[in-house]
Parts: sequence; structure tokens; C-alpha cells
Amino acid sequence: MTAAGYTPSEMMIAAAARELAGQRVCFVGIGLPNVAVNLALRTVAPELELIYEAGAYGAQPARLPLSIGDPTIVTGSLAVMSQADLFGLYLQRGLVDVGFLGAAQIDRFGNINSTVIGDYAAPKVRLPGSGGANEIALHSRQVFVVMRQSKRSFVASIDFCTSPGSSGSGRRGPSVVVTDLGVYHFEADGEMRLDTLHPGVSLDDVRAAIDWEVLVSPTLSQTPPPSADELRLIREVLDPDGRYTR
Amino acid sequence: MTAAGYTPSEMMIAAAARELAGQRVCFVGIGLPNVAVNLALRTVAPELELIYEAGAYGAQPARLPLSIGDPTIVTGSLAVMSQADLFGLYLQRGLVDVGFLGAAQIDRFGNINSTVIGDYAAPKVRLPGSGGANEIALHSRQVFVVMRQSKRSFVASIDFCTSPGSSGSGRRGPSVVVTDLGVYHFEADGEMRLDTLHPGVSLDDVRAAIDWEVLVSPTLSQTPPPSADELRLIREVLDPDGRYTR
Amino acid sequence: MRDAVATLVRDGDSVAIEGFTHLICFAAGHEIIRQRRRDLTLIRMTPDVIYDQMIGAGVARKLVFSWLGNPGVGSLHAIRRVTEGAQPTLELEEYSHFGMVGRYIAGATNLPFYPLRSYEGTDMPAANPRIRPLASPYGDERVYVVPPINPDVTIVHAQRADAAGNAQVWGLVGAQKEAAFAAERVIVVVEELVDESVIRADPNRTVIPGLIVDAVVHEPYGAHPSYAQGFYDRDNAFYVEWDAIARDPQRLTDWLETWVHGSSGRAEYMERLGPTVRDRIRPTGTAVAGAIDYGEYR
Amino acid sequence: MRDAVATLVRDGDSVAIEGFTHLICFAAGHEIIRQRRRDLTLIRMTPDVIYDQMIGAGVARKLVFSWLGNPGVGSLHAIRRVTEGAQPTLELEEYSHFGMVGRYIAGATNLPFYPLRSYEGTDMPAANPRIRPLASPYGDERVYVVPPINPDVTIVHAQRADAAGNAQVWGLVGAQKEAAFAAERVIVVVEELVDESVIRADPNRTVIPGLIVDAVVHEPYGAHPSYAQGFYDRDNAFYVEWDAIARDPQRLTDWLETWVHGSSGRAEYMERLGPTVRDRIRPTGTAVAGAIDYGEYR
Repeated sequence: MTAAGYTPSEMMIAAAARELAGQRVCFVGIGLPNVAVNLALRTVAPELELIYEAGAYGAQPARLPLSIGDPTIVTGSLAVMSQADLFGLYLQRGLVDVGFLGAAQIDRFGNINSTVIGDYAAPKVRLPGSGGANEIALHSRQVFVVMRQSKRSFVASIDFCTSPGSSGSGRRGPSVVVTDLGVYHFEADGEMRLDTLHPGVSLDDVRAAIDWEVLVSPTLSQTPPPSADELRLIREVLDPDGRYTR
Repeated sequence: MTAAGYTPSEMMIAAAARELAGQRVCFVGIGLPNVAVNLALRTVAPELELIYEAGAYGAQPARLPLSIGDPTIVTGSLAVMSQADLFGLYLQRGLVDVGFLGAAQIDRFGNINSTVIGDYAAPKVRLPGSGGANEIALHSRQVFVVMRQSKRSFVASIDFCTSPGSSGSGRRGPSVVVTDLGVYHFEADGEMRLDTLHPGVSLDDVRAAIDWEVLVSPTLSQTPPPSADELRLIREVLDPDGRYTR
Repeated sequence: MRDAVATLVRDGDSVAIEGFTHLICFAAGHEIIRQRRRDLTLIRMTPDVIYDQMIGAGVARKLVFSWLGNPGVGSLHAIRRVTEGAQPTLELEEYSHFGMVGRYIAGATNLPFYPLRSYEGTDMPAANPRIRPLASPYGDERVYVVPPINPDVTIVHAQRADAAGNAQVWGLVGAQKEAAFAAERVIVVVEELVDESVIRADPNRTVIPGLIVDAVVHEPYGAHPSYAQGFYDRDNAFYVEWDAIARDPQRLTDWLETWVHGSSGRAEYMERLGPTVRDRIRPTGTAVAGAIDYGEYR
Repeated sequence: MRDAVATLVRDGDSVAIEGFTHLICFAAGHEIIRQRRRDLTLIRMTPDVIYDQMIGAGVARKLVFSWLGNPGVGSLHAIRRVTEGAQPTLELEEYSHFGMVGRYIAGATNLPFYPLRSYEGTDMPAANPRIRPLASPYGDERVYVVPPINPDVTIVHAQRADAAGNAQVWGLVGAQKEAAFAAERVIVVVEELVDESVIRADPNRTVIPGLIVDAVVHEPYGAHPSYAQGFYDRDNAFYVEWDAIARDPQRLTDWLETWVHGSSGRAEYMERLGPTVRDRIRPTGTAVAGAIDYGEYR
């Protein structure tokens, strides 16, 4: 908890949840995105339909799921599907409006690395790899990225492209990046643009945590802090143990 | 019923059932093949495993199924599968040892027509078409053909090739053809060869019902007539109403 | 049903009423006839009696299919009349069963083609130029491919669904899932409209998620004369009777007048069929699946 | 389990223990370690802790996978040790999730390739030359394709099966069906060995037919520390604990000595874990699926 009365993670979750206003079908994994999506369901997007990447639709978890395949997302869900159906019939078919991604590295065009740090054949760090991230990036109508930012993660050039951004290819790439410092969207030409700074964060803080000359919105403003209602839902309902948000 | 004490259909069924000795997995539709396969199960091939083309494995029908999708093949079966799985995982995967086909026309190399009589674009008779016959012919280890024969069905040149025979292509084609007149197998070069004549049938009868110069086995013999046990099973257990066998 | 068809099925649409021998939604087909839709492209693996009726009624200009017969009985005579002879008036586009399944899969998963090991050595690709050969980029194998099909409307019958269209099916499942996901619009017709809690109690049985469903219609006996596993049997006598009706264009027209145009909908149709038919298609008993436990995880 | 692994898993084999977070057969993985198999190619979408244990034990020379992490916890440290730095000793072959699924589907349906709309615009095809572009024969679209995978052995865990291996699963079904049909040999491990009549009472639940199964092993709790829907919960505490064990090669070796080599099998392993663990993974209650009726048709 900071002096502000909430953590950077709580700010990230509240900001990510607000971006879901007006969206319908969301593809969601466990962790921060799961909390953000469930917050949106209870605030700005009550009609949101959730597809868990482990293969369940319409889940009503009785507890906060601990891992992607927690049995609580199955019991009481509307449908369970195989991985073949999940990726083929739902994701590749284009039924998903919003997919969430994390990233070890991201560049100014939203290209994402979650595979290796260093050389692919002899890596410095072997990361988990794509999983479904490649397909989530290519097939969701919009991709939301939620990650902490630093000069090591917001880099001029990523070591490996796991999920494509928008650069020069006509592809969409991510549409929103929410970090612990601010919220970014993308220009028509695909470049990431800082739109709001979280309360207490300066532009210099951002520049110190980004490895390229950041494009700043001419109407740069402050992210509204988490409301009392948002904080209550996060703390009392969605993550009472503070697993993802402390 | 003929003077012989059994019908030509009963002879066909008994002869087809005997050919199943030693086989394991059989892909079966409704009608004559269903009766033949169930006769084999009770006589020469007790270990036979049945896959019904409507999508059921290990069926134990409580009555003789009336159509390919009779609900009695589902209740009490071991597994139900989609058409995608049936054709992909079972048939194309190569799990099926024997598939049965009927035919409107067959040629001396086992090429089969079940699509049209006459020109495809303006047919004299529009037949049902392939259904699964194309895949059954291509993917079963052995194909059994059961059909009545005449100069109009055993033809020198078929009007349309729905299911491939063995001619000149290295493909297998059918391995057995059982008709109301006799039993045929195939030479190494793929030509159909008459091996046995049913009791009471002469070689002239066959020649009058076949539109090419038939190849006759040098050891041509008589098909053993249906045994008392075979007839009892057909008449009392498998087709008590005589739907397929009278 | 009237509203669903009025809103979601338009003249000129491509329409798939799927269900492999099981759960064929005759009620929807009749409503399409009743509302006198025209120029439809009808899609089905096995056109069955329902498409013989619809084509006999003149709703279609084209048929996409893989097996054209009256199962266990013989021919579909109304369709034969418009496809035989020198001047067929119904356009046909023909595949094998797996070819049709592959088209649905490609449509349902947004693939530009689906590969199959069918067709080699036959006349089917020559008869349908949409069936094309494709070399594997691994080694020297060649397969055939079929293009995606995306019906404007897919109509499926299910044993039960909730109000949002989350539909559960048991017994033969055919290609309904693939046909529904491939479609632009989906109508689900059910024997029982159930509370969402019934669906949630057994999510592995859900074949079609409400997510893709545009209308849910509660229409008991909507699959007669085909069947609904556990609810009623196939009315084989009607399939046999249809053979004689469809052979005679006048009898066919009279049948449509009486049983389709002359009937307000499925309830009246079943009322007129009366207790004799309902008795003959009643299952002889029950065969209840054993309970399983999903477990509560709090 | 001892006999099944002794007979069906050989040095140098490719082995897939599938199960997406659910029903991961740790018991089979441990038996493979116990019998000191070598030079295996291990195949799994999510290698998970079981493959970290197996690779830490030295059974494998290669890993085919799509997501290499300890779900909800972090890294798989034993695998990282042999894949990072200048001289990795474990060969990796890497796909996305759908790429792995596509490989299983191609293997399971005997296709020479499976098409996907994945990979465009990324470095994944450059890193794995088995991922290849392919032009659609319809129009100018391009997709990527992956080759079939046919494991020598696939091992799946299920809630129940009969003696012939007809296996029923509920809850998440992952890619077990495809992985099993793709394999040359299949081992099914179950929580409950049931009479054939239990399977026949609900044929729509059967995911794997006995037809393709070579051995059935009755091994309650065989999926711990993963879970079996309705039987026990995921043992998350162990997944967290494994992070610390696997970081330290000596601790990992000690763990394997104690819990794998020092244990005769799953029964002894569960006995040693004791009531504390069994209590913590017990579901908090039941959630029984409603009955359905298949109908009797005589």
C-alpha cells in the first residue's frame, strides 16, 4: 500500500477494467487480467461474457482461481470445451472481442516478446513462450496488455517476437497497454502513445522506465484513481488475500 | 424362400459374414451389412468391434436398427462421436479393418458408382451419391461389397467413379464382393475373380449377369449353403421380420 | 418459431438445418415453407425428407449435400424430379460426408480450406471444381481440400437449452456444433427450455454456447418424424409413407397444404397427428445416465 | 502402472502425458523416472511440474511444447537449467498452443499437415522450421501449417474407465482425445475402474474408446498435485513448494530419491503425504450433474 491509499497493482487493475466498457466477449487467463475482468463485470461492463483459456465459458468461480486450470472455473460454468475448440471455434473464428496479454518485453509498436531474453538458440533467460499468446494477439478484435514497465521491459528492440504488433504490416496489434505508471493507446500508424499518467507519476518517471523516445498525447491527463467502490470490490470480493494486488 | 430352403439374401448375408473371420474393427451401416456383421459376431468373429457410421462405437442394439440413425444404436453403446471425429479419428486415422459398401454399378477392378446413371450434369437417374462411401473405400483396410448382380450393375464401364477400385493405381480397392450369385475376390493385378458359386447357380447364370468376360478361379467351387445355425440366427434373432432377408 | 424464421431467414439465404439422422428440425423447415421463402441455398449432409419437402415446396434454388436419400427407405423423389433429365432446375453442389464436415470445420474455425485424404482416384473433384488438390509442404504427399462454408443461418434442434441458447445434446451429435459455429446466425430449437442452472450443473454436455445463438425456440416434437434421443423415437412409418407422397407431385402439394400451410405450427401439427403417432414414437422405457460429480471448490 | 510403463514405454520413445492443467498423470511420470527411462522425447502443451521432475531426473533428450511455466507460480527451474546459457543440453521444439493442438489433430486424423492462422508476423516460424507457410488454393490467402505428431506413447488420466479402456472425462478436456488418437500406444490411468455398464449408461461422456487403448491402470490420486474434477483439488501448495525445490539441484535430487525412487508407487506416495494433504485437496462439497435419459428403444 502506498501513501495514496492503494497499490500500483490496484491502479493497474482499475484502469484495465475501465477499458473494458462496451466490450462483450473477453478471453481471460488467471492473475491480474482475471481480477480486472471480474471488476469490469461488476462496474463498467456487466454484460461481459468470459472465456477462460483453459476451456470454460460462462464460468462463475466460487473462489478466486489460483491457476489457469482451477476446478472452480468449471463447476457451474455454462460450457466446457477442448483446446481444439477453444482455439479453433472461439478464438480463430473471431468470437473474442478482447484478449489479455502480459509481456516480458514490448516495443513502441506493440510487438511482444514472451519467449527468450537473449539469443533464441542460447538464451540468457528462457521464458515460458507463446502458450496461447500468439493466437490471442492475432485473433482477438482488441488486445489489452497489462504489465509493469521498466527500461528492460519497454525496449527499443525486442529479442524475439512472440505476438505481433501493428508495425508496418496492417495488423492491429495491441490497442491498450496498462502499466503501473500509466495508460497507453496507439496512433493510427501503430505507435504507442501515453494518454494518462497514474496519480503521483511524472512524465520523467515514465521516461526513466522506457527505452525509446515516448510519444506523449497532446491531451495527456491523469488516470482517475481507483474509486472507493473499485477498491472495495478488489479487496473484499475479488482478491481478499491480496494475491495479485498487494 | 426358394426351393433350397433359404433366400438369395440369406445366402448373401451368410457368405458375407463368413468373410469377416479374423477381422477386428468393422465400420457398418444399416441394412444387409448390419445383419451380416451381427451374424459374424455370433459365429465366426466374436471379437468384432462395431463402429456405426452414424457415430456410435460398441453399440448393443436392443432391436434391429431401422435406419442408419436409429436411437437404439446409441442407448447402451460404449461411445458416441461427432461426424468430424468419426471420419477423422476413426476412418481417416486407419482404425477400421473392414468397411462395407453397396453399389449401383461396379466394374471389373472394383471401381464403384453410387452417384448417377447417365451424364453427371443431366442424369438419367440421380442416385444418393457418396455419403461416406468415398472415405470408406479409401480408408478401410479392406472393403467388402454386398450387392445384387445383373448386367446393369456389373458393367464394363461405370458412369461415375464414387469410390475407387484397384485399377492401375496401387490403391487397394474392394477385397471381397458378395452377390446373390456368388463370391468374388481380386487378383494381384486388381481384377475381380469369381471364386465360388452359390448353390443352384451356374456359371452361365453369372455370365448372363455380368457385362464383361468374367475371370473365373481355376479352383471355382460352391459356396457352402447357409447352415441351420446361420439361418436360425438370421430368422429368429437378427431379422425376425424378414425386412432385409426375404 | 414464426418470429425466429421471419427475422432470421431471408429470401436468397444459405440455410443449414443440420442433425445427422437425429434431431432434424422439421418444425423449422415447415415454418420456412409456410413463410414462402424463395431462392434459398439449402445445406445439409443428408437432405432427408425435410429438404425433399422444402424443395418440393419450391423454397430452394440450390442444394449443397453429401448423401441424397430417404434413409432406410429409398429415394427423395421431389429432389429427383428437379435434378434428373436434360434440364435439371435445382443446382447441386456435391461432396462426400467428410468433405461436408470439412467445409463446416473450415467455416467454423475461419480457415481458408480444410485438408482431407478423400477423393483420390474418383470423379468427384471433376464433378465439383471446389474440391482441389494441394501438395503437402512436408514430403511429396498430396491431399484434397474443400473450401469453408458459412451458412447465413444454421438451425439446430437440441434436447434442451436455457433462454440464452446454451444448448445441450446427447445421443448422435452429427455436425451440429461445426455447422452452428460456421453460421452468421444461429437458431436453436429445443424440446425443453430449462433454467440456466440445469445447464450449469453439467457444462460438459453443452454443445452450442449461447454466445453464438440468435434465437431460442421452444418447440416440443419439433424434430418429428426424425427423433430426439430420450424424448421420442424416429417415426419410421412416416419416412416410408413419404416415399409414396413424394412420388406424386399432386399428393405432395396436398400434403404441404394440409400439414404445413394448413397448420399454424408444430403444436397444431402434433395435435392433428394425434395419440396414435405419439404412442408409436414413445420410447419403450427409460435409460437414465448415472450421476457424476463436478465437485464444489470454494 | 509398473507393468504398463515397463511394457509400453521404451528408451528413446516419444511420450506425451497430456492433460491441460487438469488430470496430469504424475503417477505415470514418476514411474517412468523410477524405471530410469532415457533419451525420451517428451511432448506436452504445458510441460508443468511433471516434466520439470522428469527432465530434472534425466529421462529426456528433447522437449516439444507450447508453454513452459509453473502455472500460477513462475518458472520450471530444472528445465531452465538445461535450456539456458551458451550450451543448452535439452533440445527444444516450440509451438504456440494452437500449433501443438494442430500437430495432435494432424497426427490423430492422419493428415500430412494442419493449417492455422497463427504465427503471421512473428519470429516463431524462423525459430522452428517445421512451421511453414502455405498458400490457400482459393484466393490469395496464406496460412501456416504444422506437421503431424504421433507419439510412440500417449498417457492420459481420466476419472473413470472400464477394463477395456473406454474412458470418460468431465471438467477440462484439453487435448487428451487428440493426443491419444495420434499415438501408437495409449495408456489410460483412472481414478475409478468401473464396470462396462457404467460407461454404457452414458456413451456421450466417453472421450477415449477402448479400441485405441493398450493398458488401463487403476491409480487413485494418480494426478496429484494436479487435480481430478470432482475427486480432488489442485494441490497449489505443492506447486509453490516445487519452485524452491527445483531451484536447487541437490534438493531436486533428494526430492526424487524420497518421493519417487524411495516410493514403490502411488499408493505409498499418497500414504506418505498423509491425511493433511488429502484433506487440503478434498473438494469442499459435491456438485452433481442432473440426470438425463437416453431412452430405451426396443
